[in-house]
Amino acid sequence: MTCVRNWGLAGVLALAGISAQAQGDIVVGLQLEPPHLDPTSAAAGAIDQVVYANVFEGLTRFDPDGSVGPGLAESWDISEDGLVYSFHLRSGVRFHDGTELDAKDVRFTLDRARDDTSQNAQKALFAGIETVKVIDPLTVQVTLKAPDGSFLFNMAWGDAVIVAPESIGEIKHKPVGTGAFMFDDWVQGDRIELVKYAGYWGEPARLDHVTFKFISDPTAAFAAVMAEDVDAFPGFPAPENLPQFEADPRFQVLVGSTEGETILSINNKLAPLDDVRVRRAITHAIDRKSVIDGAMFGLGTPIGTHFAPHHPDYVDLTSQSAYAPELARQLLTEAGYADGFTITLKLPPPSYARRGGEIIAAQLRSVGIETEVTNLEWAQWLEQVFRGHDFGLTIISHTEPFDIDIYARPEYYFQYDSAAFQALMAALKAEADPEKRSDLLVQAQKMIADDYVNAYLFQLAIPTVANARLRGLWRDAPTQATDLTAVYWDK
Amino acid sequence: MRRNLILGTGLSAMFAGAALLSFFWVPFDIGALDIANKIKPPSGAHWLGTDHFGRDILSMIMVGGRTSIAVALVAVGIGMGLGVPLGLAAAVQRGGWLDEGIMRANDLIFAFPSLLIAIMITAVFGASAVNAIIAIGIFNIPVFARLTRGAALGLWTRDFVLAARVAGKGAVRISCEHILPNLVNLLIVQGTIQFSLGILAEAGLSYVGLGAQPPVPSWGRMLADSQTMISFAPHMALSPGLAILLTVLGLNLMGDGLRDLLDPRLQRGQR
Amino acid sequence: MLRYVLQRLVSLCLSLLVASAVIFLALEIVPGDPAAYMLGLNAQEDTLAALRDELGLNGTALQRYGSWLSGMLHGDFGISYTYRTPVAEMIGDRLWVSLPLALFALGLSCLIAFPAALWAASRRGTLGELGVMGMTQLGIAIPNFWFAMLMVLIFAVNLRWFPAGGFAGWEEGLFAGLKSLTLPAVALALPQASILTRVMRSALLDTLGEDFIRTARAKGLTRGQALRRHALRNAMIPVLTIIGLQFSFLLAGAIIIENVFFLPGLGRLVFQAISARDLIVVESVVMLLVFAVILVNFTVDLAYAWVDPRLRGRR
Amino acid sequence: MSLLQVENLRVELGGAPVLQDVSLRVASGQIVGVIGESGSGKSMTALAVMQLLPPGARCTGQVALKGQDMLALTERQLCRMRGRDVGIVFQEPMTALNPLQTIGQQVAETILIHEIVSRAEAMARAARTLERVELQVPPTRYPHELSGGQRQRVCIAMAIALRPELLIADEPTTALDVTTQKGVLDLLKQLVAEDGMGLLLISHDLGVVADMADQIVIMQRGQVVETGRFCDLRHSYSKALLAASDHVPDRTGAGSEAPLLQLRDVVRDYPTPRKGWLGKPGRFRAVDRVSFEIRRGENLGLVGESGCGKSTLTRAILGLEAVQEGTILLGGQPVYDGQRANRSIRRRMQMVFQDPYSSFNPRHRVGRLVSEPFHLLETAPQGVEKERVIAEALESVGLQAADRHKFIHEFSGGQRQRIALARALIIRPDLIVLDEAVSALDVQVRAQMLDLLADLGDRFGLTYLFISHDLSVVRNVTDRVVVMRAGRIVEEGKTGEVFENPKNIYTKQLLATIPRLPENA
Repeated sequence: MTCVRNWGLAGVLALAGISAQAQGDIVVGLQLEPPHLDPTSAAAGAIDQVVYANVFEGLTRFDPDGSVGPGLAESWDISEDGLVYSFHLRSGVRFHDGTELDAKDVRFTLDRARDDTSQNAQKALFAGIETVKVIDPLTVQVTLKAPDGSFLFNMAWGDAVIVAPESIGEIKHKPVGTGAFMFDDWVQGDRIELVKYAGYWGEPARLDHVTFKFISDPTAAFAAVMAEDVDAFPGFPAPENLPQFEADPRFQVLVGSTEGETILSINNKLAPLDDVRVRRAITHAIDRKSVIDGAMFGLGTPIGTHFAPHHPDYVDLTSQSAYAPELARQLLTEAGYADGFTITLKLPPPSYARRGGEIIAAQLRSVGIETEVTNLEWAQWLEQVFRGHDFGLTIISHTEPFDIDIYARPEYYFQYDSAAFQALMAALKAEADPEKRSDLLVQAQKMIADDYVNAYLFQLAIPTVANARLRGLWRDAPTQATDLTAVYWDK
Repeated sequence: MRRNLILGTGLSAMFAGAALLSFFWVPFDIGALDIANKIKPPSGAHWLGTDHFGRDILSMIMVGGRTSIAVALVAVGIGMGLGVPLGLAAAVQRGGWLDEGIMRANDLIFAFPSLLIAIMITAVFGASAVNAIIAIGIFNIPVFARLTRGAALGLWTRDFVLAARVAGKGAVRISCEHILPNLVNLLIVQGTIQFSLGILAEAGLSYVGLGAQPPVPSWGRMLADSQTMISFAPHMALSPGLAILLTVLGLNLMGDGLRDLLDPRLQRGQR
Repeated sequence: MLRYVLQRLVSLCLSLLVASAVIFLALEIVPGDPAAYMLGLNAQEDTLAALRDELGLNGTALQRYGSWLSGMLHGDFGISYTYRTPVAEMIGDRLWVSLPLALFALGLSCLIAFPAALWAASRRGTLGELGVMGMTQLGIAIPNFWFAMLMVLIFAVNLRWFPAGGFAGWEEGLFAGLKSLTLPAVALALPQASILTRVMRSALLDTLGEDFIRTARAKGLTRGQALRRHALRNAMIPVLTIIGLQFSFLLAGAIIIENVFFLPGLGRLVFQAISARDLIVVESVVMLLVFAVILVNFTVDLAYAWVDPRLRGRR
Repeated sequence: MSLLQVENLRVELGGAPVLQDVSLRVASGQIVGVIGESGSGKSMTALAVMQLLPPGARCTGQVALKGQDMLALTERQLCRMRGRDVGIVFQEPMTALNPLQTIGQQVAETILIHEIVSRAEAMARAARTLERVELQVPPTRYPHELSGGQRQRVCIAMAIALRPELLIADEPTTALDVTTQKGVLDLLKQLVAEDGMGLLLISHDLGVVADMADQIVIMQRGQVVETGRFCDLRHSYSKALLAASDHVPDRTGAGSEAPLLQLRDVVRDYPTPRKGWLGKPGRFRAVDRVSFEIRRGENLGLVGESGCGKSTLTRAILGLEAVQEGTILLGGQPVYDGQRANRSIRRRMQMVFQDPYSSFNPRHRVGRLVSEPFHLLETAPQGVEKERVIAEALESVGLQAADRHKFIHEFSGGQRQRIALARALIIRPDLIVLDEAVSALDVQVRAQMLDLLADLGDRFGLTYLFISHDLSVVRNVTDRVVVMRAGRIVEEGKTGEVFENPKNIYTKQLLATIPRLPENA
């Protein structure tokens, strides 16, 4: 046992070993393996993790800070009424199979995503499109049904990357895009390999060869990084190990923010949770700091509403649902539940949910609410909670960017049905003026906080552990992506 | 060789006793989390330290033992409760249709990879201690059925069974009065071994998240929880690991000791 | 003999048929829609329907069973719901990890167990025997995933002799492949070797108590000669049974160890497939494993006949 | 100088002495018989000579073979002597051979260990040795393909392959059928004569040894009681043994003419495993058109070797299994009527088994064991009445009423057979089937048991069906005898007539095997 106990020390003392990798190669660890490699026909974020920006590009793209910038479209014009977008494509862009990118490919991509038989997981992104017209080989005109302030943002999603009709048949296993890296090999269950694409239109990648290695088990991930089997691990699954990496000169740790609002979702239609006092009691029973410390080992920013703290329009409403167990008990008594009640708490697999669930269960118990905890696989969670609405409470991180509009959907799984909020969202959608939009957004944040729709816990942080000599990695994750185009080894 | 028996019984009794004690008293309430005090090494207050939620590990081991022991015990109970009658029935007429049917069904269960089926069962019905019990219990049935049948076939050829038949007794009565009592030793020994295997199986299932669910602690889940922290908080992984190891070791030693003690070959007057 | 083999083959096929029905029925009641899993939170109803149609999830149960079964007979296990590749290919790839791993572990287990058992049996009642038996008790009692975790910490993270996990691939060379399988194989082999040692030792001791050993000793054989020439082969029958059981266990039971070492093996494939509701993969892998177990049992039966002349003439 | 000289041999097993002060000598060409009841230490003596004692045994005294003190030799030297200078044949030929090697290999191994010869040469010599022991099967056969008698010949071949000077035979014929027994004994005698070996012949059966041995050693409780020529035996224990081995119990009743049990053309078939999936199961006819009857009050002997169908017939008589053809009537009523026990008939029959160890459930007390047949009664005695009946049954077989509280392992073999008899008697049946009931007992105990049977038969008017392979016992206790072979009755008649004047050739063979004690002066 001595070996084990001394291990931490020995790890620290171990000299930074000479990496066996050549300076143009990198091994990136990822927790989830994609089921296939077509980002336009599945929800799996794991697909974007591998291919977004590396293999596939869209008309617009997310930059590391989350802003939307030009992608394959060099520039665009928007008509006065906000209905017609004319995208000007870059010239000389070639797909990995050598075919040239032109406006027909864009039209193909958008039409395919909108089609009745489309399997696009984010079909709503394209729902506003009325027509797509090819003006000339490098210009494409998109007409919307109604003005949409977030259309450019929508086009940056991984689900909207441009694909070519020539290679669509094999896209799931031999993806052909326009990015700086080409797909090379996939050993299922183990790794995916990419190589540098010499014919890239933009700044060429500085790495020659990229290997994504899939390690789902947190312990295995830790061991793999420590043993330097992998050079970088974005979204490192065990926050408890970060201090060790920070203390080790061989590694750097980047803690970034994501679009993931992590919330304790409440079934607003299920008694007694349909009583706002009960929901409010629940939020006051929860100590966010304990949850963040216990489940995430301190990673994560507390939030008081469903909005990303790094967004300019964010309002800090955490004090409105501060930890106050006495108040919680009082509210329960008011609502007629002085003796508490029992409710289900269904938890999906990620550790924030499982660990957070245990902590929240304990906190709720101390104000008299008993929980029946059930751990679910993702498929079961989707079936029971998301589609079946068969739950009382659940913990989930909503990682889609800018998704406060889900509160305007009464059939959405937490079943918040407020005419006022729906009207607010309709107004937002039609509003193009940034000032007024910002105002509406603040109103929206306050409205859901006042209604205590859900208990808002924290904004999910994303830790990336990497070799100390790696440069150019993304810190934040405005979308699920591992953009390696700018990554290089420091000499 | 009473040494095995004493050591084994001592070890098993220690953990079983601690688990029983936890119904009445534990050093610290494990329901109350104390995040501020998380991952503290062993100290005077917390003999085995605290875990990632600041809970007392000694208390967790005591309460967790309840789950691990209960799951294994009930699984053995299922195995015995169904396997022994099946084995007895199969042995009544060697090669008869009942015997063939039961043994073929046994072979079929044996042909399925046990862990995989356990995972499938929990996938179908959800992860919980009850489903873990069922999954482990199912695979105990053919073990006991086979063992019982084999030994019962031997007993059916003995003259005292013939004597009972001469006395006009039927198969059921003979199975209960003459066959079963003579299998008790064998069943106790095998039961001990299956019990220890059950504890290991529960640990394995909980480790992959398919056993007992929070907030109920179990040794396997403690191991799983402590896994990522083993490098900086080895005490969290060592305690449940050793609890499993020592309990299983104790049960196996006890099984061996009982086998020696109860082995009919060593008993006087019984060849 | 030929007749015996044929007869066994027929019953083997029947068992497989029953097993396939059991597997199919069991998975019919698994809740969870693979299409919903694949398309995630924002999927729309018509998208789901389109996908379900493509996956062939809309037929009746009997139709699906029939097409699965007939496909399997042609070596076509269907297309994975999530990976969208032929299941047969996926299984083939994974088998290249799982099979060598199982063989490696089994080889290690035998390599440890045979000498240990012989040694312990020939030195009955000595401290050495006590030591070996104590070690085997520990080997059985240690949860092997825990042991694997400790080994990773020591040999991969600290000493860096072996990779912490993953599989280098056979194209990297035999040595690299074996190297990445070493720690998992050791973790798997430890309990197996302990069990095998105990079984073999007690089989040897039982055999040593047989009359024919006394006869052999009366001929002038030393204790050791009698052990090697007469007891060993007779003790092989229970040992063969255990080896057969262990092989099938290793092929399928490595799930947890494959997770610890993130090996792309069959166990992990099926584990992932279950959580992703990729039922066709689950069905096919379980079927394959059942087939493997039945085949191994069949081989063990033939091995019995090879070892024991009493079984050759019979049946 | 003697070939083998054992002086003051003492063996302790786990601290308890099993042999004390044993002395005996064997000269070349001499046959020395060692006689004793079970537990007398005769086998231990043989193992001590070979120095193959069980672990934990302590051996003192002197064992000199060809002048070499075996106790002083190292294990390596002992190994060199075993098989070459001294060979041994054990009691149980069924388990004494390695099932995985051919008989030729096993005989050749003796040669290969001790002499530097080629494998082929050794195999050739092994084949010649197998011819010498008159084995008519090729050396490439495996033991399971041979009968018990043939296997014992293989064992002898292994022991004599190197023509050792001393051969030890430890109960070499006890496990064999009577007709086979004689052949093996004749072979041993012939080998001794040819090779001039010394033979130490160990047996519990005085009859086996008496007409072969030049010297007889009588052992009792680990000690030598007497040594000498057969006709010179004087010790009281020796005489008691001698008397008991040919004991004739006193009986008065000789039976009436009224038939109690009648068998008419009884046929019992067993299915054999089917050949192939669709093949029909074969049939093995264990009992083939057997007819005989037992008259009320008489003792009928049923004689035959193992596998002749005795046991099958017994089960059919007791109504435990259906017969395919023919009828079995007890007092005019069928003993078997479908699946359920025909209680009214069954309660008129009981049985005593051969093995006193396996015929009782070790977990029940004697009282419960003895009262088991109460199950057959419509109204079984309860409470005090039950206790009284149990006590009476136990007392009637010479045990005490208090014994009912004991467990079966607290009794010796002879006492157990008494308990078995008490169990059979407790419901006062008409017929008692004695299946080799005295075969496993030592001669003196057997004699007492026979007396008890005779006495009880007279007192309660019992009818015995006496099944045995031991012809001398059958001759002494039965009125009539039925000889069975391969499922058929080959001869039937009054015991005296059959023994004096057998008609069937098989009966003649059987009778020829009865060892005859030389007239003791």
